[in-house]
Amino acid sequence: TESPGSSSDEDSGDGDESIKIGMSISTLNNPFFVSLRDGAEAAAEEAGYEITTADAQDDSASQVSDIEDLLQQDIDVLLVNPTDSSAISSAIESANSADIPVITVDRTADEGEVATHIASDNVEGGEMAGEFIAEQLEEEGDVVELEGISGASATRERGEGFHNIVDEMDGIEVVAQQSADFDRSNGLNVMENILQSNSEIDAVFAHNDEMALGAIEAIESNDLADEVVVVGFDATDDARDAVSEGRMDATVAQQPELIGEEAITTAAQVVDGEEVEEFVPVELELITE
Amino acid sequence: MKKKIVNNLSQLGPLIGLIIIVIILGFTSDSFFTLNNILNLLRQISINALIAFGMTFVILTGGIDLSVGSILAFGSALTAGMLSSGMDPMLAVFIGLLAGLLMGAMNGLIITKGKVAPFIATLATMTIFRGATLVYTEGRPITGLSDSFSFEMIGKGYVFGIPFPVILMLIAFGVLFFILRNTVFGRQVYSVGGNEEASILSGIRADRVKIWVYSITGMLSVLAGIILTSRLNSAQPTAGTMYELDAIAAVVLGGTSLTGGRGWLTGTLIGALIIGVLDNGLNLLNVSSFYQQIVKGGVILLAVVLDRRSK
Amino acid sequence: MKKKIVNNLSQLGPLIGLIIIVIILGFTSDSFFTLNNILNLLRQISINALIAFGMTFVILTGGIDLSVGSILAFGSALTAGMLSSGMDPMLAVFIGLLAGLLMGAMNGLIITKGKVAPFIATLATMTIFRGATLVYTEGRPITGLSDSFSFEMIGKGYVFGIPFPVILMLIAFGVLFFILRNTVFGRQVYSVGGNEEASILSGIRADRVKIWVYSITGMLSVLAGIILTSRLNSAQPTAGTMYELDAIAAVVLGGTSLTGGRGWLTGTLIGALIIGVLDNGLNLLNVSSFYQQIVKGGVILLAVVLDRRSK
Amino acid sequence: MNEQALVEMSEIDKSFSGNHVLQKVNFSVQPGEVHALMGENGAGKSTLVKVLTGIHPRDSGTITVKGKEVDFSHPKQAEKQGIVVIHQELNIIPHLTVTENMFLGKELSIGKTGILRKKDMHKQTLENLKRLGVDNIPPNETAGSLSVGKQQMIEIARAISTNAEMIIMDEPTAALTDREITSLFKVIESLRKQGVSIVYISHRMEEIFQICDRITVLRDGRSIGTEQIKETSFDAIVKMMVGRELGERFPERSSVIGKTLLEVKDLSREEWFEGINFQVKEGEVLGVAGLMGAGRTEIMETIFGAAKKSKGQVLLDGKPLNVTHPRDAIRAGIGFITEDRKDEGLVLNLSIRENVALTNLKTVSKNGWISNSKESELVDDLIKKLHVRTTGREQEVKSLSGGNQQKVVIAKWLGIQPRLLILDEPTRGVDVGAKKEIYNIMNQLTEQGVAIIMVSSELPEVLGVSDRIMVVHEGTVTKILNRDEADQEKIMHAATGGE
Ligand SMILES: Nc1ncnc2c1ncn2[C@@H]1O[C@H](COP(=O)(O)OP(=O)(O)OP(=O)(O)O)[C@@H](O)[C@H]1O
Ligand SMILES: Nc1ncnc2c1ncn2[C@@H]1O[C@H](COP(=O)(O)OP(=O)(O)OP(=O)(O)O)[C@@H](O)[C@H]1O
Ligand SMILES: O[C@@H]1[C@@H](O)[C@H](O)OC[C@H]1O
Ligand SMILES: [Mg+2]
Ligand SMILES: [Mg+2]
Repeated sequence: TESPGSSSDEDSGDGDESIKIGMSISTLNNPFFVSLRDGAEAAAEEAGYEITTADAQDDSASQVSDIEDLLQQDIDVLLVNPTDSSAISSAIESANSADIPVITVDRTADEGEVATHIASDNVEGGEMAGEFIAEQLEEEGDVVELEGISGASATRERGEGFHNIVDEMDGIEVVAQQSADFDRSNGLNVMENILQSNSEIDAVFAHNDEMALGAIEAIESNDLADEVVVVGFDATDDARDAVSEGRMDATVAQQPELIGEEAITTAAQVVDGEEVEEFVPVELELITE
Repeated sequence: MKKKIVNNLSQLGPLIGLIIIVIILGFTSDSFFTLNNILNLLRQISINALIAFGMTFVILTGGIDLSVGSILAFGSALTAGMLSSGMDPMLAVFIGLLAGLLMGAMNGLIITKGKVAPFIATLATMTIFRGATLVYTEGRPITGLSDSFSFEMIGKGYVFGIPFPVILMLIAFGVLFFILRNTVFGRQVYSVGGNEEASILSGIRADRVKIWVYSITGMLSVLAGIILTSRLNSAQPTAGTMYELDAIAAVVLGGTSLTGGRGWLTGTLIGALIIGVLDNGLNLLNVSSFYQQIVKGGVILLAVVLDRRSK
Repeated sequence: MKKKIVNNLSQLGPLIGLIIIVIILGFTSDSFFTLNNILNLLRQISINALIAFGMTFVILTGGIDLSVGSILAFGSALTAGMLSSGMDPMLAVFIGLLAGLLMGAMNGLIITKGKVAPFIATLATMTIFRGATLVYTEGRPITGLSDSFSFEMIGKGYVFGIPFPVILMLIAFGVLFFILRNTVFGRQVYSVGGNEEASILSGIRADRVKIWVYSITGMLSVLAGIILTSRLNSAQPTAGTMYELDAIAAVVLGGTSLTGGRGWLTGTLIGALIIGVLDNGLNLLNVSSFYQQIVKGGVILLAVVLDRRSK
Repeated sequence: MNEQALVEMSEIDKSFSGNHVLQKVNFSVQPGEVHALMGENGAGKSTLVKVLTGIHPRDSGTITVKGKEVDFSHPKQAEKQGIVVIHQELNIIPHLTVTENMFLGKELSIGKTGILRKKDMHKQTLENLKRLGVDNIPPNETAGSLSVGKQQMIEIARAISTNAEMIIMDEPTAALTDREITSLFKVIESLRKQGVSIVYISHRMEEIFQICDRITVLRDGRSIGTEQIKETSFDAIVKMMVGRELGERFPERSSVIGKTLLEVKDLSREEWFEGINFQVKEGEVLGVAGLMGAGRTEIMETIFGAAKKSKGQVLLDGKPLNVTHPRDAIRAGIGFITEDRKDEGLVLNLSIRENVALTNLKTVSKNGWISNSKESELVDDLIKKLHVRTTGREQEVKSLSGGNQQKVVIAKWLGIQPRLLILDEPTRGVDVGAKKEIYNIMNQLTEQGVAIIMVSSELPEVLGVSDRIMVVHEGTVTKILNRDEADQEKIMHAATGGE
């Protein structure tokens, strides 16, 4: 079948290279992706590109629909931030068959042809957190892991990276491993409960900053702030503040704005037919002060 | 005769709502009225529509099923698990559907034999089936499904240019429509919802009717899940979260009464179309996702209020 | 007199369920029966309990409110926004509560004047209020709240060693308990839920009663949201997601009938305790989160079934 | 009786959570007889029927059908043995059509496929209705949109269509028009000729003498005796039922009629009634007669503010009365006892106390707080005054018998000390004893100067208690008669549209 989006030279009347970008975001109910989107939209505006954003609200099926809807709109390039790497393949394939180049952002796609991938690696981030904690505890102590939404890819990958490190160390024991759904108030409640039965906690790794910030509230109200190392993930504004105030020990920064900006720059290159790297890494950074 | 026409007219409320939305979208978005977009849209709604068809039966009996999303997830995971271990695709699909039927039957049994209100019973099983899915999948998506042509067909195929999920939806619609209107079972569904006590006194085994109704819904949810799995080429442990709300919204938008006994399947199809068209249109119009929620809620409210008024 | 005791005995179902769970947890976890954990637990349930108290009123009138979580989020964000712009904390809290009242009143108006079923009306406003919250917060948490002692007190303070949220919960319980049992309004709530038509024909303005009931629930939801905001030192745009389900579960676990007209507030407190104790206990026992969902759903089901049986 | 009984129930015992409802009840029905089952409200008539057909399991006793012992656990089993019931509560599914209701639970299908034979069912519905002498019920009509009487006729037609050997009718005529009653009686007569037995439960004494062969009386859950109708009398039956003499059926009226209290001028409501004019005086009983469905209830609802008028005026004490909600009418001193006590009169799962207090919340509270002592005092007072048979004010009204429920409704309205009391079918389904008590209460009220409007479809009652009688036909007043000029014929003539 002939797809209406199959020709990318429709806007090419003006030499100004105004391109039309479609962007599918996994969820905007999370500040991290809001920043990512903001970075991308700001960059697009600056360059004078048109950008259409869709929010899948963390549902793989909606995301496939979103992408189908985007493909109806004569876009030149598609940016996809998958809700899940495995679930996105067919949407990528539809873009491929419509001859629209695809760039994945933050999370990869398992299948389908992708021009490039722009991200920082969640597994690596988990490892960084694990290493930081191991270092702080001198490879000895009781650690709590606050997991994200059960079954979500960020939960899986960050947990995997974290365990890659701490499971290797005999001195470190993960004494509690509980889900707090990436949510701050759940982080607070779950941490409070954990503290009831494990008063000798040495460190907490939370799969995101929201949970870490909740956990910090629990730790502080139990007067344990000096004893427990807390590491979050994402480096949201709140978390950066907490780190600089010394309430949080570290957070793994993925620099979402930068990912967004990078995505737009790369997208323009792809549309222009320039060669791009297969993977554009956006450095992870461990924020500790 | 006259009465009948009037009756059917009063059921036109939702359809008029749909037409208005479609016209507005047609004027505001160039891409809306392309064949491609329409097929795309129909494929998108097929998942919600299949679940909502089952939900129509449930609501007609005066019940509700909040567990459809979790049943979808478990059925998908199970089917995907069997596929990835190399089972024959059709057998895997069959077993998956059967599992859906059984989960639905479990709902029905808890409600009828355990005498638990449907809302609370399916709220509990929603959690239980989700937990079971997570345990089964260990929280990971199941990938590496079979490359079997037939399984790929379910979600991605076309027949005479029509997406296969749309065909499945239409077949299900036809069969269920016939069941509801022309069979003893359909009649019993209406009467149990209309007056359970009277139905029992007339010799209708209301419990059985209910158990069947939840079973059918369970099976349709898994069917929707299998389409999803085939489209996504993987089964997600979190699949189907909050799907119950869209399904219920489709049923009610279609004019079926939440108190049971009154409603029709065509309305549900229209309801699912309204929701699908809204989602699609708001995307096409590039409405910011925050505002999308406001608009979607507002339109649903408006459609329901207008429908009530026209009666 | 005798009748009264028997009546109360039959209401003991949920309490017995709670006691059994508590005993099991006491045996399996050392930390469960510490004063600290008990206060901690009470503080944790205060949020759900406050919402569930309002939900009890709503359900007693035969309604349901799915929008409580979104109202909580909007009210919290609004209050936090005013606080961070330097407004007097008590004024900000007051305006926040008022906003909750108004959002609830809006639900009530849609249901009574718009004649929309409560389920669908609040399903729509759930989406609308959530969208409004996201628009207002631009999808980001609001931080940098005032350092005012009084605002910090709300969520984090203690009075005579008892966490302040617990005190708020107990005060709300006391007030609402008396309203329900000893006032004209309370009587009207029961009768509207028991038989709306008969109530109207007895001179009760059923619409007003309902509008009030949703308004109270809106206000209590925001109160819960303010406690949460104070505890977290920030307002989250996604706060309160799915809270409606826990609140409804607490009400139903407590023995209040979803069809309206029958129930009691003490039961709801017990219901909230059951859910809270379960969450707390499963954390203490470090049960894997996959299995937690199965256990939680199973226990809720069991409690409800046992309660039905004992009647 | 030498002939073998069709149904024989002996020594039946049944209690509901401690409440001993049936005690060693004996009841037997011969083939082809019409057997009346009578007794006060709550005597256990409906329960006996439900025990027979397996809806309620019995505690002890035996049941035989044609000499064989049976133990039904579901009404369907009773039906297979030829026993069908028309229950006291309507068992119509409102949103289904007449045909669909007629074939509920026994739909015709193509073989065993479960596919409906709609045309056949439609045809048979027409035949069933015709057999009952009913030709004004369209089979495709939604049952809920028909009058209660027509709905009842559907149920009767359904029962007859099963070719049963015994049909139990639990108060079948409570909602029927006279014409419908006449056709029902014709059918009963022809069924009897075909050898079908009928068990007939009713509180209308006239009917019993008109159609029944024998009568069994229950009192407080015990069988008091079985008599040949020909060998007994009205008074004898009443005595069996109540356990004592009742005296005159309608008490002597002795109130003094005062000045005009309520005046209705040209009151109309579109599609329901048109140009209604009448007055009621203090101390007067205005009876309102008419065929069922004439629009009487609607007129009263409109005066009371439960429905909206489209034209006209209501004056109280000569001053315009503007009501937009029943609340306004109540404040003006008007009480309204609705015809349907279960749906409109009572909150069934609340106690007597809470139900009675409902209309009196203002009196028993101060600043919104209910005073428990005031409330209990008021309620206890009314319970005593109306002789409500109850274990106490905390009893759920749901568990009261019909007659006692009706008294609770009356108590609700006496509490407000009304100046005008509207009673819509106040004695429907109420036993003879309770009826008399209700008439007595009406009398006491009028003696205190209260004005009463009583809507009733029972002509003897209208004639027996009214000072004046207003006749309504299809939404208009066709005649207003004084008590001494009124008789059954004149009323019927006006009620059917004659001038
Ligand atoms: N399901 C039930 N549970 C508890 N009590 C019941 C139930 N059904 C009936 N009763 C009680 O049994 C007694 C007999 O009721 P029943 O309905 O048989 O009376 P009835 O003779 O048919 O009266 P009526 O003339 O008012 O119809 C009443 O006291 C009633 O309250
Ligand atoms: N729910 C309903 N839907 C449609 N029509 C109805 C409904 N209830 C009553 N009617 C019709 O409205 C008309 C007036 O009914 P209404 O009850 O006011 O009459 P009524 O004179 O009070 O009779 P009754 O003696 O039965 O109380 C009748 O034709 C009746 O069939
Ligand atoms: O980094 C993101 C994290 O912050 C969020 O909570 O879940 C998804 C992740 O990709
Ligand atoms: Mg009876
Ligand atoms: Mg009437």
